[in-house]
Amino acid sequence: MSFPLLTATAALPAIGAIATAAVPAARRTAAKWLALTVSLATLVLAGIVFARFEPGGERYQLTESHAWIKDFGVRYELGVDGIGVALLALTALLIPFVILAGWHDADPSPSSQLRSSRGGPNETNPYHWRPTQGFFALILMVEAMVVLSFVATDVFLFYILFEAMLIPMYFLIGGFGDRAHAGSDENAAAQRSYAAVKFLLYNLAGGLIMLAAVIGLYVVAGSFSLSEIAEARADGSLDMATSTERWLFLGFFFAFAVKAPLWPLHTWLPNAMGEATTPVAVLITAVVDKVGTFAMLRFCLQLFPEASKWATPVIIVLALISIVYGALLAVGQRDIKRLIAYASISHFGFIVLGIFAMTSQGQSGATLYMVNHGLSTAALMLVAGFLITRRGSRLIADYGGVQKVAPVLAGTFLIGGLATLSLPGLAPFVSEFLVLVGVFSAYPVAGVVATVGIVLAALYVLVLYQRTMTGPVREGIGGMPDLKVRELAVALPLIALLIFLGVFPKPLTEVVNPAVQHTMQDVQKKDPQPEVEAAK
Amino acid sequence: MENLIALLVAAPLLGAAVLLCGGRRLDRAGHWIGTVLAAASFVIGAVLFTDMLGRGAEDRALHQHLYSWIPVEGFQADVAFQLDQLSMTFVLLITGVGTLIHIYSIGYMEHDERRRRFFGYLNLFLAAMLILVIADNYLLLYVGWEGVGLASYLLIGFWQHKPSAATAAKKAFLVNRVGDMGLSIAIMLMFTTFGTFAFGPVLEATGDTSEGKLTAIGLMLLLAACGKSAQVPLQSWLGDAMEGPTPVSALIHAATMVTAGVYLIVRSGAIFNGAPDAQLAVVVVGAVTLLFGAIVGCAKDDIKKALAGSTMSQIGYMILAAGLGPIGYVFAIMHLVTHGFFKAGLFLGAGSVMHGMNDEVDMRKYGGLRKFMPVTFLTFGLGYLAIIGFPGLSGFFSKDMIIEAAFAKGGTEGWILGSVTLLGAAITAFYMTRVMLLTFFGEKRWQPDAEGHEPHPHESPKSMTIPMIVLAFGSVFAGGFFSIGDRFVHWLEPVTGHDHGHAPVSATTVTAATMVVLVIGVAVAWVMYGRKPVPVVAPRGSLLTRAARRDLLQDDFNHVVLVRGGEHLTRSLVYVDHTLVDGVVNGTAASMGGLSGRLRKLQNGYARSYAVSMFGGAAVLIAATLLMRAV
Amino acid sequence: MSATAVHSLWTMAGEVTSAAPGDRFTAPTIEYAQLAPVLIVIGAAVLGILVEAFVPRRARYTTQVFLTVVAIAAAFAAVVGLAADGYATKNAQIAAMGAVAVDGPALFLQGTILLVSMVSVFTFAERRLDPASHGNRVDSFAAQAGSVPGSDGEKAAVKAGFTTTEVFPLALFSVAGMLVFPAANDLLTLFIALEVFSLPLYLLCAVARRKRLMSQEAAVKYFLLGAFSSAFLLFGIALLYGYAGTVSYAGIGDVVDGSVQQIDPALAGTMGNDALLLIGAAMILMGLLFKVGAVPFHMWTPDVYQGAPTPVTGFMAAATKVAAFGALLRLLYVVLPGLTWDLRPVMWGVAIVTMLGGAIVAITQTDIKRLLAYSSIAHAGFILAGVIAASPEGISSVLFYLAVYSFVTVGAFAVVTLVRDAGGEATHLSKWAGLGRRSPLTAAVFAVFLLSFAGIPLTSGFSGKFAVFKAAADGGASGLVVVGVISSAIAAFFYIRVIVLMFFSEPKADGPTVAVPSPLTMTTIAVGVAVTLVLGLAPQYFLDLASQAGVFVR
Amino acid sequence: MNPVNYLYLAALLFTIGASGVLIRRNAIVVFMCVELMLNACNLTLVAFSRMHGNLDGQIIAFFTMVVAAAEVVIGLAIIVSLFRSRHSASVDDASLMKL
Repeated sequence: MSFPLLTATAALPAIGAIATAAVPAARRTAAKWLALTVSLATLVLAGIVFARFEPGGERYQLTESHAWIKDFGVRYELGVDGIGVALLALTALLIPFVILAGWHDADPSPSSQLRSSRGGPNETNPYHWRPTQGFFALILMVEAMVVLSFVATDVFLFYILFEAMLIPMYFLIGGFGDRAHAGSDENAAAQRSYAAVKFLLYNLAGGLIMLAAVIGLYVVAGSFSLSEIAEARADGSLDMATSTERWLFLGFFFAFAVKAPLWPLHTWLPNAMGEATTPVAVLITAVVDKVGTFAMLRFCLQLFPEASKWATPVIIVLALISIVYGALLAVGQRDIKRLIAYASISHFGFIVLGIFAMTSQGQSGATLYMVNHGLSTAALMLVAGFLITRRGSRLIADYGGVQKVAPVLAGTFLIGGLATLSLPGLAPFVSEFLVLVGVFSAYPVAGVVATVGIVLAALYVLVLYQRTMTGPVREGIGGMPDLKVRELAVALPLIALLIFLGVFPKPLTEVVNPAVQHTMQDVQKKDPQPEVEAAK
Repeated sequence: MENLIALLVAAPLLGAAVLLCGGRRLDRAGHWIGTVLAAASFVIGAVLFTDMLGRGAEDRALHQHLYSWIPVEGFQADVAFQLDQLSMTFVLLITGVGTLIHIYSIGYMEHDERRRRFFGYLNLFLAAMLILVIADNYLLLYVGWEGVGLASYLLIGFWQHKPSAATAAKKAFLVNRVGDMGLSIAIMLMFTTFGTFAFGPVLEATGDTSEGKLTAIGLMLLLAACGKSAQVPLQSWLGDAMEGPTPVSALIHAATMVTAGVYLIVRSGAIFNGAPDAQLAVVVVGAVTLLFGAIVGCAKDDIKKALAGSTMSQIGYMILAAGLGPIGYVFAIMHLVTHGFFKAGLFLGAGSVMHGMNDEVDMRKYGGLRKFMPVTFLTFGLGYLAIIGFPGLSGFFSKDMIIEAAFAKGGTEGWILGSVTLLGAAITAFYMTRVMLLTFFGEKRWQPDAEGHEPHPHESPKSMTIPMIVLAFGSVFAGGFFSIGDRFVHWLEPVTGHDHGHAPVSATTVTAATMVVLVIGVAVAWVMYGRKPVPVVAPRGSLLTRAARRDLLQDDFNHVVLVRGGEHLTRSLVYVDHTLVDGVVNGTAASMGGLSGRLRKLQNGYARSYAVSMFGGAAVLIAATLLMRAV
Repeated sequence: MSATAVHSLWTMAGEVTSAAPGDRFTAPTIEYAQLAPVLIVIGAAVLGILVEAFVPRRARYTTQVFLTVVAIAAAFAAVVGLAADGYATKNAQIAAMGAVAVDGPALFLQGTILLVSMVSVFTFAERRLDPASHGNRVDSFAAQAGSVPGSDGEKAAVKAGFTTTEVFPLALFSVAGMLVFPAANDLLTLFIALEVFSLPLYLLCAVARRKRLMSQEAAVKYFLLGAFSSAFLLFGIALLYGYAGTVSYAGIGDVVDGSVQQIDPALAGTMGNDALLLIGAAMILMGLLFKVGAVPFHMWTPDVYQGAPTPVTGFMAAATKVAAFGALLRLLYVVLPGLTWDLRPVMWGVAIVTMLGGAIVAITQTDIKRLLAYSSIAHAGFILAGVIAASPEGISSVLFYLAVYSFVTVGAFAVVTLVRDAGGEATHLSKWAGLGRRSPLTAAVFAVFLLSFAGIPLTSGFSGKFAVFKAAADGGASGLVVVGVISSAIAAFFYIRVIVLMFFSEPKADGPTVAVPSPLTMTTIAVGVAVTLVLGLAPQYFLDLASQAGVFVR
Repeated sequence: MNPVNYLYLAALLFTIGASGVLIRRNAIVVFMCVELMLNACNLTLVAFSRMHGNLDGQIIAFFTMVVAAAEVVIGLAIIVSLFRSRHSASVDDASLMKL
């Protein structure tokens, strides 16, 4: 029994979260630094995992397995495959930036300090309201759960995390709203808790339907362990009735489609991302939502290959709708963050499309897409956040001519935007093109439709840039300070990564490819042969 | 030797990186760094060229494989360069003209505090353009393709504080994106057809697949070309692109980038050869654009817009030639190169004029400038003669060849194309003469501007005139140099192949015809603008003129159909998303609440009603149990 | 006392013999050891009465609390001892001439009931929450239940520092009844046990210190409806007796599944008459469903939960459900297994309407206690799903769920007692706004309980729900699982609403204060949280316990 | 005489009692109706006991009386206190808590 590396990677932030939450109210800054250090340490551990992972080796590596709840046939089983390790790395990588970007987002606003200093209740109880500690503790808690869910190879364990991570996210969204809101404080609070509740209920509903499917799976398969079920399927000892498999598949897929989010289950995302502070918005779209698409790849395809193939046409259509619809709505938005949210919906459409194209390129592309979208959205959203905190408004109309006063900010914003419209040379291009090729080779029409997304992406990104950054300097913009060191420390590394992975994606592809081949075997699909070879 | 190829790109790329990341401390040295690195790239190109000449015609192509870019199961995308005669031609053109324009910009942008960034963008453009032309596969070409798009976006919108500039930049990028869509679909088609998208394998395997596939690929490539080369129906962006600084217009929107489409088609010759229908489409596009651009060029009073129209039309020639297949490829490229010289020269001239006229662009406010700016007048004049195809100058040779090739296409098609090209030549002569007359001849027509500054026309500094002179040389001699003994043909033949076709009319006849239409064009122009003084305010003009001023209403069409339609679509979708998609969910929640509210009423607080419900429950329970047994 | 004994006596008396009856008389045997838990509690209760009679007022409170806690602890020890002697598994048996079963489910449930009562009694004994009046610490019970609210008598009683220490013996009696209820092995015992634990509860509802009118109203409603339902139960018993000629579970069971062949022709009219059986069974079911608060027999729940003194509510909500479900299980599995297929559809119906009804009506509640009442109804529905599973797995899952649910409930109501304003407990939801800002810890604890109710993973609520649904699905009741899932989604909505209220909305200026309780209540809450988390993260041990205990003796 | 008739009578009484509970307002009367129902039960039990020829039913009847007595004690206690604080024994007046 070697050192439980994966457990450690998940446990560290969890412990860190508790520690952060325990920091006394007065020592706010200490809590921030603690959280940052923990996240960095986690990054190191993740790095070790990435290094220890052998692309050519077993499907699941660094496995751990302990009995947990015998009666439910549940084991604490961990193991990481190429896809998992990539997303694990992404998560561990993004969290420090999220923390850094949110450095001041949870400082108690003057009003709330006033409140806590006011007499009455607070004298009677020894515990003070500690938003800052809570904020960073929750972020770390989310990280812990997400990391664990990426390496869980037991369906039940995964489900538990899938559901449990909603709670900290919920508090992050509802508890720490964006200061830059339209309207009064009460109004903002109302919108915020509406968004939080919407987020929670959507995902909870999805999760509960998945719960039914999970139970059903157990009734059918008698086990929750991916490997066991896979074996049982292989040696034919487990053959689900077609209808059963389809129902179970739908149960799982629904939950993941809500999380992803796929049209028409997407409406929670714009609210959540709009109302949450930008770091949290990044956390939602760049990290947590990835669990949904990841789970489609890992669970839907692995557990229910036949049903997956059966559902493919519908899902492809939904994905295409998401792509075009999301992009069009992004064009129509007046609120920077909502715009980015809809853009993300469009991108998730691409990811789902790639997954269900069921070709090597499609799935590799989808996996890379998850990573790259994480990076690009983080870059764009966080810089947008810096912009918004400066002006105190999310409305595009309130901006204009920023590049004149804050060229660096504008520049980073533009690069983030170009990444979002997947400009060649930046990481997202690689994944987007892979997805397109993968889809096209299986479903040419779908491939063509999807390419429309490219044009629309250019539209909403450039419109956003033009309206906010170019033109004459609007009032309220003049004298806007350029990016500070902390903010540069967030933006530049992300941009560097985007460029590096755009020029040299090999480190990712080589870990992802084998995993994708496994999935292809699970669904018993072969890549379509090129016509010329086929002819020969 | 092949290891040098990467350096071609590396030099300007380095420049871009340094200048854009360098920050203010580089402001003073920035333009020099940029220029030097551009020049360095040119030198490398020259070295490679001499080395290439040293080798036999067949083994001149060099190949450099850097690394495997996107290794995915069944999908190989490499970062690899290929330098054959075709690429080499472009490398020299790009780096050469590029360097000149760098030098020119030193003077032109002198008073712009963001000059460093300007040079950064220029270098970025050079790098992207070089990638485009020396890539050895379509995906890498695509990188360059979008790279130049980005550079063009940044440079058109360089004066971002002007909303018009920002809009023009956005428009250019978007229209290009539409073209890029075509390119990416073409690449996908290649992948599904040939399992690869490297030039070599694809172009060799064209024989193994159906004509339908090739046609599809060809049409998609054509779409891409239309986007990049401003061909109908995607030409609308080029005119607005003139919002950019003039050196940009000269380099990107005249000499190099806009010709990328021609390069793409010529490079993919094998595919088009296999797909006559696609070729026909190309030819048609070329012919239409040729006339379209020419007509627009006639109506514009903005000197740069007029030149833009001319560019469009000249590229129309090239596309048309490329569409003719092996007969035309070489001449397309040849015209491309000569056009690179004289059109760049013309733009620099125009820039120099504006420089002297407080950035006034309306030709009707020029007049009689030849006295004030002799050098500019001279170089501009030579460029003018070259473009209208004055015998002995570059344009004469290259354009003449295309017209011949068009006739040589044979059949009615040949006749039609031939006459279109001739007509184009006539119109070219007309609008260029018009530009010439309005700008340099006649009386001075400029007045003090709003602030009352009387513009003081003056010759531009050396840094600007020297490049103009050099380019003038090119526009005078390049054509002849290429044509003597079919040098250019032999140079490119190994790559593009060549076939003389059979002209229904002799070359001399064609030349003669060209001369005739040329004279007519010039004459008409002189009659209209040379004899009588030109009104400062443009007359209303004929219906055609007014249409032409509005780019033949094509923009209005775009605005009404695409922009307006799009706005309505998005707005209605936003509404749908809010009311329908979201409404369903909120509706369920609300109805749930309503139901709850109604059920609550049952809990009316009266013990007796509770007892009733219990009694009823009991009754139902009993009834149901009995019923179960009964059935 | 058992009916069968009497029966034999009668038959012998029927013979014509000249022998002296005395030596033929076989005295009933009572296994005191095995009944120890019940006997201890009843004994303590009786003692408690005496204490009320003879111990001076000042000392009563301490004495009573001490006595009660010791008694419950001892009883629990006895239960553990019995379980250790294997009464839960291998030598489970019928005690007291067939009146009481000592087997796994009985012991498990008795243990649960005792522990829950223990923590509830702590909340009964809490005297730090209300400000002291006239220098006397006061608990949540009326100074003098008899005195008219607002009357001089009441004032005098308060001034004199009276307290209703009778609640402790009452609670003990009730506990005793609850201990017997799930163990009852014949219908008579069932009925008696029911009354024994119900009657004290009626009283306990009536003795609140604050809001006495509501308290009394709750008592009246509970009492009348309770009596009404027990009348039905009794009639059902009568019918079953008429059907089988006996009231012992085993005997009835035999007749139901037809293992008794020879039927006295004289009785052919009644004996084995299915109409009697079905109607009787339905009526008894109704009696039990009333106690578990299943729709449509639930309507007393919200009013009583709201009106009763909160500690009592907690005790009632938790312990009653445990006992009643225990009895329900035994009835269905021992007496009416032959009837499963007749009752199933009905039970399905009840389970579905209970799950949905509880969840839906709860959405619009504005009083925290009523909210919890409706949530308890919804939970009754979930448990019913497990009951219907009709498999050993089903039994153990229900046992587990009951254990989980009862502790969370007691904890939740304990928290409710802490949030107070001038008028006593501030139970209106609007008062809870921004509690998370005022006292994060209290709010957090309550949030944990709510999340457990909502069945969010990593809480005991999830383990329980999963166990029950899994059993149901295994038992072929997938439909119930789906409904359950849907209603959980609905239920999530109002639990979340409370959390939103506590954490995301601004505190009101005149908001309630959170009283700092004595170690007693703290223990109650701490136990609740501990159980919630432990059973959420590592439920295996208790699942084993439940599954071992999952077999009924016949 | 056929003992089954007693059952019919019992059923009748039970129904009367139940409907009384549903109809009458006065808590005392309601309570008496409950008692009536209990008596109906007793009658049933005794009747069956007779038919089966064993005593269980009668024994239970005794127990029921005891329980009923206990119920009366508690019930009256509650109802009386309610009456004293409200000066009304109507179950409908006691409807503070609803919805």
